[in-house]
Amino acid sequence: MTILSYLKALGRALGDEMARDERVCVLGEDVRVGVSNVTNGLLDRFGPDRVLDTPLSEQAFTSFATGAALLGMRPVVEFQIPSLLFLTFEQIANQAHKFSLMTGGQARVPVTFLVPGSGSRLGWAGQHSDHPYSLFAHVGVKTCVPATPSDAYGLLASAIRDDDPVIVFAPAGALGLRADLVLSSLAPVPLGVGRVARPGSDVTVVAVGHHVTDALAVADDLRGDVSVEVFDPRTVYPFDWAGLAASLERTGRLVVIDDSNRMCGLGAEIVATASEEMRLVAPPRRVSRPDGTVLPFAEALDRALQPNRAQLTAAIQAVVKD
Amino acid sequence: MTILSYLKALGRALGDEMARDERVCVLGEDVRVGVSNVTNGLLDRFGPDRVLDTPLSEQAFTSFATGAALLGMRPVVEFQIPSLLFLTFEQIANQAHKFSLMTGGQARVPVTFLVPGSGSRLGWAGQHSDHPYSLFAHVGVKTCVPATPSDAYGLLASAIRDDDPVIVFAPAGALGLRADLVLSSLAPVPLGVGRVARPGSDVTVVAVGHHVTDALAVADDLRGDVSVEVFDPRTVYPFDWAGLAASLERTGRLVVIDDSNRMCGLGAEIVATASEEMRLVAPPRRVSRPDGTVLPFAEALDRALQPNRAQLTAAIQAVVKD
Amino acid sequence: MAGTTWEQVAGVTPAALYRTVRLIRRFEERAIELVRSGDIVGGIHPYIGQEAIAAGVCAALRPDDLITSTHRGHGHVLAKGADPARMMAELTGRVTGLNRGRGGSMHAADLSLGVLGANGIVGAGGAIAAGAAWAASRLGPPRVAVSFFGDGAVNQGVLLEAFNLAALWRVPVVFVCENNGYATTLTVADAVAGGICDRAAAFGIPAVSVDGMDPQTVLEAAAPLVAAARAGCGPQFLECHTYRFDAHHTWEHKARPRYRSAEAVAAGRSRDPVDIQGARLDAADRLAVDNEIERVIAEAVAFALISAAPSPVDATEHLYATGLRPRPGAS
Amino acid sequence: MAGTTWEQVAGVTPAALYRTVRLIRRFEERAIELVRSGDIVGGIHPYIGQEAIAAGVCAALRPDDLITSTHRGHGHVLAKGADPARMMAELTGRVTGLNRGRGGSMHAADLSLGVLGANGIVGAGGAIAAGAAWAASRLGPPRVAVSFFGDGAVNQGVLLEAFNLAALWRVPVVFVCENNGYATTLTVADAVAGGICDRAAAFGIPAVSVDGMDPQTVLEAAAPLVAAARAGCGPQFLECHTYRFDAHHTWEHKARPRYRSAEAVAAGRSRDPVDIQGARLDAADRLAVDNEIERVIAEAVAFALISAAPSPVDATEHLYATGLRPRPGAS
Ligand SMILES: Cc1ncc(C[n+]2csc(CCOP(=O)(O)OP(=O)(O)O)c2C)c(N)n1
Ligand SMILES: Cc1ncc(C[n+]2csc(CCOP(=O)(O)OP(=O)(O)O)c2C)c(N)n1
Ligand SMILES: [Mg+2]
Ligand SMILES: [Mg+2]
Repeated sequence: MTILSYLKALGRALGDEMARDERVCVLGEDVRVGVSNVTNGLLDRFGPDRVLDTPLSEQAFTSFATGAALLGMRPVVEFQIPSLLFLTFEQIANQAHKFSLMTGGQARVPVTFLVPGSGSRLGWAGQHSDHPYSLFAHVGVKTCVPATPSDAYGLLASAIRDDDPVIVFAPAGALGLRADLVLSSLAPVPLGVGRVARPGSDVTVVAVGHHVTDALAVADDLRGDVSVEVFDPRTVYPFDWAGLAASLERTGRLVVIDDSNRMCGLGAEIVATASEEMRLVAPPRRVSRPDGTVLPFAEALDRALQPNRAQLTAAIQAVVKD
Repeated sequence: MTILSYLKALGRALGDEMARDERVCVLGEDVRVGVSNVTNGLLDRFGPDRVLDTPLSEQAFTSFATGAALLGMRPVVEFQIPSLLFLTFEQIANQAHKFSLMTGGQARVPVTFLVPGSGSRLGWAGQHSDHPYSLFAHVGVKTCVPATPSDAYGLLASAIRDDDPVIVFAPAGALGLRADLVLSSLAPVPLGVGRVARPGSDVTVVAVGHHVTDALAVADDLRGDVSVEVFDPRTVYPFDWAGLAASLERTGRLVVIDDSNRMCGLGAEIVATASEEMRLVAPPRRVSRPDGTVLPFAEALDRALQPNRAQLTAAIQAVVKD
Repeated sequence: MAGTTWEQVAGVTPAALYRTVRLIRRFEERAIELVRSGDIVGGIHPYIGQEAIAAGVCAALRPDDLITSTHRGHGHVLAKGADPARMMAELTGRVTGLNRGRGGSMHAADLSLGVLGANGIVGAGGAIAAGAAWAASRLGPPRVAVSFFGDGAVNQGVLLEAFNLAALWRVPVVFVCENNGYATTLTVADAVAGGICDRAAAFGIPAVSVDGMDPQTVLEAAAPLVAAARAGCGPQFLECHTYRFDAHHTWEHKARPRYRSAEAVAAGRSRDPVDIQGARLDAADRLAVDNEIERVIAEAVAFALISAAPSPVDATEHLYATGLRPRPGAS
Repeated sequence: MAGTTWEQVAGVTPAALYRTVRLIRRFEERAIELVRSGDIVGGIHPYIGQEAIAAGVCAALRPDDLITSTHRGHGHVLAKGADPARMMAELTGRVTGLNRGRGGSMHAADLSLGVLGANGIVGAGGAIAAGAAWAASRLGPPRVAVSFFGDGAVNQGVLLEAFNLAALWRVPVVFVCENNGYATTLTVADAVAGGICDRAAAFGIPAVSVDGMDPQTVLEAAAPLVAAARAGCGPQFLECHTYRFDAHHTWEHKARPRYRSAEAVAAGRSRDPVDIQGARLDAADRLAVDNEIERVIAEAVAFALISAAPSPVDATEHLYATGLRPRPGAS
């Protein structure tokens, strides 16, 4: 067994995929030095032709990657800040995502966008703390939010091998996680397949990214009183609806904890689809960021707007009472 | 009484607000000639200092407007294509929207973004047919989608007078509408207040933008069998939750017709919030675009992916059966 | 390199260049008729008047070279060798179209010919072309990419960023600016501070400006730039001065916005690339080309109009390259 | 105009310039200590080594002129006149901070002083500054806006677009590029094709490059540009060559990425703006300034640390200027 951190798992997936397929390359800011602690060492292993430091031209290097992907490369683009996805929204949602349909299936764009440290990084304030995966789920770009080191490895590997654009959000709240595992057990995790992180019978808690850890902790605290099933979708789009339906067949109750803004966030979609199509014996609940959240700088304010364990506990207790 | 078209109502609101407040100015592509048929005549009335033709630099002129707004101007920025909001997503969601909070309330950014012809313009294909209001509802930018000429006038006027950034989507499917009204009755319509477009007792249909017309037509067809209440939120963010709750108190049944992609769209939020907090005696339903929609060029394909009356009728019939 | 240039240019006969400009011209004239008749939905951005640029530049390219095009892209796609029949079928939204009817005028593409697509977003093609040329040359022998764009595009941030990336990484891309004096209704003078070539030159990109109305001139200017890019000299920039004879978009035929005087338009149309190149052929040869083109266009229209429209049940096909089908909008 | 320049420059004593650079230096040194002690959460981008630019440029401005700043913004905000105590309170997240603790290091702003804010997005300030200067001058007498940014920002599309807009519309904005040789770990040579001044000049913007280590030199270069902008000559561009003495961001103090050799850093630090300006004062005057600054900084830190942190119940206050309160994330 080896202790593998979430960050190292991402780096390992990159290295393994680059070794496996020479069409895989990495572009981004400071990726040669490896400022994000994901790409360190890749320059020495694979050389400057496959590990490219980009100027601060996110829009151009994003579409540059799209162009390279059109010709058969499988670029991985690293973004230092979640809101750089706002800056490149046109290039991702309007170009990379649309090429396959607009060309009638002639084009494929196997590009991966990696955001190490999404969501709040305490003290980085309003423009560095977004968690915009729901935006990409809405426009239909394949999007993963791994919760564990082995899923970080497996989902990034699958994203790189996928023939469509895929965004991988690595939440700041999960980067420090470590897992004790057998390295040889690391393998691609299929996109669109969730997992039951903990089985239970009273309520299904859908938890996204770093909140899976919170959900497991809360489930532990409540054991005895409430049997909580924790469902980790792993991929937020396409979503594992069958997996969720199966869990709700067992529990009939739903709580979602999701670091999106409430309005039109992933939590809304999960609650809406469950309410329309699945077994629910009580009204579902969401724990999310408030509508339109901009995270303030001061630590107490930043924390106050992020979903937390107390809110999740209260939501679970309310749902089982109903 | 006068016949007023939706397009003319937008132009009239602009002209009236510019006459009323000399801090109001208009920027955009081809606004002097008035290619969108909204800004025609403003150049002659208000001169080149207040009606600015911009180069194709959407990002810069969007933030230019933000800077002008910080100093007290009330700019109206016109975008020729909905996906130009993708191109300027950083400038709107990460700058204009965040200034008030990030400065601790020192800054206000009274800028209005107007998109005449949002959604499908038959035959304009994948990059000109988006309807991305749910994206802005998610990030928390005030967003309206007027359904009628008088609301087009009233909501645009309120957007211009509001001290926060506001986006006004004028659906291509509504631009041709005409209303027979008394011009002196035109007045600002408060943001965040919906209206019951048609009262009913069996089911509440929430319809957004041009689909309000569809909902009224379907309600008419079904009269006798089903009593349909049509609720037009008018502003999608902030949403009139009290208005919706009141309607559901009466009907207890909900169908949403919304030209967003399904996943994490406005329809999801409406269904989710109603399921969590409001009176529902049957599972709600949505009529929307498919997940991740890119509208194909061919007319039959374009139409096939837009919400339509047949789908709405079927959804209503299913909901009242449940 | 000089050799390459000479051979490239010499390899293209005046008749071949004439055929291309004539093909584009007649294609556009017929397409406009099909817009009027309602067979083309949504209208088009006619390329009429600018044919010399697509013809001259694409004549300097090899079959496996690449291009990115614009909203006004028919000329580029045809000049790079696309089948006029499948192109017309695309404009009329048929399954037999280049894009199976999914793209239409603004997204026409033929990846088998290196046509990475027209694009509805001004300035979007430059970075895509740079990435494609970089990748192609990394995976095999150098292939040059040409990115076409208008004078309006030089004010788009992403294109300026692409100039920098291409120059830094010495990517074999040739940026071709079709300066027709207007971005819709806005003049270059009111839109562009400084000179267009100076803008490219500021990134260390060799930039030349030529008469974009003469196909031969454009070819002779483009060939050495393409050769230089292929030889590893990095990106090159070509500004072609031209004039848009017709509407910005066919909606103008109805809306008639006033921004160019009748006199100005008449003056702009006085030099016609089709006639300029046609004058280089003797009457019989020119007539032969004209007749052949009439056949080609007639066949293209016939092919398009007899072809089937795609079926609504396939509306979400091709959304994902992996075949993933999205959830429908209504159950 | 020459008059203005002369007067502007003459109005600023060597002691005043020294006071500003010394204030910034000591503020940053203390702020780094507060990062180490955990009183500043999230770290900072230290301005140490670049003080001459903020001091020299802001000395050329009037009180009601405007600036936009960057992620490395403490120097600009202080040089424009912000209260060091409220600035330090902002960095430590207190209600008494310039932004009521909502902004922190990367968003410090004081609109009453024309400081439109530091900005976390590189290159974002240019267009905002242009719009602000345009609006201010439209609503009253001309006010000049200075937009500060680094060498990395000249590769950002929106900034290049802003150059074009400002030049077209002759906006009274002065673009100041702080070229410290690196964008985080990437050298200017690996990031910028062509010259930085050439890039601005291509938009028809007068551009000059100066030694950014000498406050007096910067002031003398900035004053005529500010005067020209105010006089209606349109945007101006100033490149200041400087060196970042410390980390890109304080996380480097732990992570220690290798991209500058110890020798290179030593060489870069050999010319210190504080000493360069300090040498222009006699020892007694310099000591007097130093003592005063020590008091100011000590008071600033004390004020910050005794000030209250905002209450979590107010976390969504100020989200909307109209006072709209968003729905909470959990009921
Ligand atoms: C980024 C962007 N902004 C605006 C538009 C709308 N639009 C389409 S073509 C056009 C003018 C383009 O001018 P130019 O680049 O000179 O090309 P031309 O039409 O003259 O061939 C505009 C404003 C667009 N498609 N993309
Ligand atoms: C658009 C954007 N891209 C990337 C980043 C992350 N980042 C913050 S500072 C920085 C380097 C900026 O370099 P430069 O503009 O030279 O300023 P300096 O740090 O040298 O003062 C980067 C890449 C960002 N904040 N914004
Ligand atoms: Mg043009
Ligand atoms: Mg720098």
